[in-house]
Amino acid sequence: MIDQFGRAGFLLVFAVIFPLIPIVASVALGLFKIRPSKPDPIKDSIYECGMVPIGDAQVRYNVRYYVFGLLFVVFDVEAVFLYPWAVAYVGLGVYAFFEALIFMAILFIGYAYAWRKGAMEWL
Amino acid sequence: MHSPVLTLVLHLEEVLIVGAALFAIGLYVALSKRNAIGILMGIELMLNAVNITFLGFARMSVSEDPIQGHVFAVFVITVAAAEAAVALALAVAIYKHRETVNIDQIDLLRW
Amino acid sequence: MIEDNGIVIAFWILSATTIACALMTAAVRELVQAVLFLALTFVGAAGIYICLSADFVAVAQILIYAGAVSVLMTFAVMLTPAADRHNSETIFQAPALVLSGLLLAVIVFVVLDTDWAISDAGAFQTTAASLGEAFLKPYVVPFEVASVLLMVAMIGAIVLTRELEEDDDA
Amino acid sequence: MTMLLDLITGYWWDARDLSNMTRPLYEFLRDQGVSDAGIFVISALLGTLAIISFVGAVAIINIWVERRVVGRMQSRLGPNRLGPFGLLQPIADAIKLMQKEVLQPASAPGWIYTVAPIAFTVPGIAILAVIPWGRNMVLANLDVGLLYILGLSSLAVLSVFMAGYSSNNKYSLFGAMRVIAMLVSYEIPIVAGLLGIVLFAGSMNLQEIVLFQEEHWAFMIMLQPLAFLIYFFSISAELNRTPADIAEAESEIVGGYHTEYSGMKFGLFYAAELINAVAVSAIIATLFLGGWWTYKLDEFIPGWMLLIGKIYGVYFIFVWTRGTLPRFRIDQLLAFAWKWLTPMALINVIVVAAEVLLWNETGWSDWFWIPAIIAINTALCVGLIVFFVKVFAPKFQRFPTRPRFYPGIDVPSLPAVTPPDFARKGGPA
Repeated sequence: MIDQFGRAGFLLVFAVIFPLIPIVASVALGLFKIRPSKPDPIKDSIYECGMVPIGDAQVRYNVRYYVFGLLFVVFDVEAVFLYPWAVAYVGLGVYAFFEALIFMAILFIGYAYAWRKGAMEWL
Repeated sequence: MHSPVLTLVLHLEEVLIVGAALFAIGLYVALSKRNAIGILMGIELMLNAVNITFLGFARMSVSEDPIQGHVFAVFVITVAAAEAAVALALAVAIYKHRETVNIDQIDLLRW
Repeated sequence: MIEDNGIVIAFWILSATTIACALMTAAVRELVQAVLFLALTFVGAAGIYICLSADFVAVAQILIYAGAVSVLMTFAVMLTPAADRHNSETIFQAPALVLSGLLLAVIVFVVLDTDWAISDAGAFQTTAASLGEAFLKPYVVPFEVASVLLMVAMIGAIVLTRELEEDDDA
Repeated sequence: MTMLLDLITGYWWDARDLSNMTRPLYEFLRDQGVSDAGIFVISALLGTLAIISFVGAVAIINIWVERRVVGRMQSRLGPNRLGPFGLLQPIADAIKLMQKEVLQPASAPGWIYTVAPIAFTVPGIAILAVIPWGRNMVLANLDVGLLYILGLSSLAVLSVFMAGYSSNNKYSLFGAMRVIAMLVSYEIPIVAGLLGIVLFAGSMNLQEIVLFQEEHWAFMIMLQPLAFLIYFFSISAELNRTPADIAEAESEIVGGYHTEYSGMKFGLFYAAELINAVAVSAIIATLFLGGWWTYKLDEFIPGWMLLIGKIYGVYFIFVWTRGTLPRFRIDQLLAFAWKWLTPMALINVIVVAAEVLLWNETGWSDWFWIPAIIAINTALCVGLIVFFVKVFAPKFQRFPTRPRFYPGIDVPSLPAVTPPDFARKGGPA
């Protein structure tokens, strides 16, 4: 089992190298002066439709982003429980079916509450 | 099978020491940081360190049912996720009421 | 103990990266960068789990910690204003350093001093199916309680954030 | 025909399975005294290089495919100057991007800005490790393959955030936050929808899922049409493609989270989108369309060629939706994910669990249960879609319920706009 992960790890290393190649090539072109490099403050400022940027970009964000992240975490954890259940499902019989049904029903209460409270609304 | 030039061995002790190092870093972060979210990061680090030791024991120590370590690790992950969700919501709520997430300024319960 | 050159090398590389990233989490001043290093720490810890032949826990770690909890943390960080996004220490930095150093020393001493019962049972071939059976047979109560916990966490966090939304901008 | 098959089966020139070609190599190396570890490294490197070269070819060819196909769909020509049919256009693009001046916003935190496009590219490539290309052709035959895919693809969220945050641009950060909200919302229907497949196959191993389809002589898309629709729509949102490309809504947030990127770093975002699209097409082809197995056809045509054909078939549908569909608003997209796709995915799981339970408990033959399940699930899928269109769809209003542009000022709902009747007035001026 671990040797299979080792092969995946090899691909992971190459997956990091693959996007590094064009970046390194781009930097090398800069070193050999093939690429132009004439920085000035206007070029290095940020792009806001041609206007001079007003204020700081690091503004505060709305709580509703957090609520979406929260629902996401809870359902993700639920999935982590349900995947082993699904793998072991065949052969465990009716019992396993109802266990998962109870599991999902309890979670559904939270889901219904979130819906009711408008946590899934945008704006 | 050819005899390899050198054989590296990983002992349980080494896994536990790696876990302990991660736990110590997490403890330091949790105890010393000013920001509530920073403290939460330390707690998450400690939980990860604990998981490493659980899985190390599950892999290498004598046990009737080694899957127990994995079950416990999954529950630790679950509890950590739920805890992160609520604790971050608390941090956000505290910020709203007190205009700060620095815990050394949140001293409502101090007499 | 594990006698496989590849696994041992991978374990030490991953341990070094994980601990380095954890140290960066502690050292970096900007909170967002700390979250990113924390996510890297989670990925490295997942690699360590794989070395300990816990494939399911490793992918669960990546899915939940690196994919979800760190995103939640970035959201929480972005909810606080830019002035509060620093990661500095309180006056308890030196005691905390001493305390965690002492704890590390004690644990290392205990670990090295104890005579652990090492089994040579070998690695798990696959853990997902046996985890599923464990959830449904001996651990069925924790399995259901976990869903109650998730429900309570969801409701509690929504209650906490819900009242804030009324007077919100942006 | 059988004589022909006898002539190739098991020999190294049996291209139906490229592992036939590598096996003699490994045996030769073993005879030369290379250790098992060395052979493991060599085999892993060979497989890795094969996948990386596939990815490289895809990244170059698909720029042309995408622009050309979308061009034809929109009655344009697309790139047609460089080389025959404009085939050299991607190479020219790459050279141009590489020698462009690097413009990095002065205030951006440097390392995050540089790491973001790299981190965005990695998951799409790493996902391909678990795709089975043939009966013995899979780089990493993971037992948790499906969760490996889901976990890695959820890492893309963070790199989007890194790009938006480090650009130090309001539009970039807005775009990034919107995209993250959408990505996390669509992650749930994906995770829950794919549970049905795991229930059927009894494994998260992608090779096992393909073998299940072979054993039961049915593509998973027949057994799980609803899961396919959920997955297809959700993943096209995850890929930031129209109808859900709010990341690059030029009219709203300039260029989204990669507004501030130029040169090769922008090129990496572009290439990563194409690579992700192909990786996702590969997942769909494997999970729902049988992978390398195609009703005995894989005995005559190499399975990996069939898989690539299926990948490009699915990819064509992605390009098609991009070329034809308009963009949704973010509140519509999020409401669709949470209020429709998520409950549907959970209902799908329960229905599938009941079916699998009955299938195993009754002990009736597969010849009864496979058609029955296909019929039930197709009826469920069609019924739910009709139900959605008839009953539920009007709830996703044309205008947001509470458009609060500024706190304190309660803006009333916008009135419904009736389009001007061009036919009566003889067309617009």
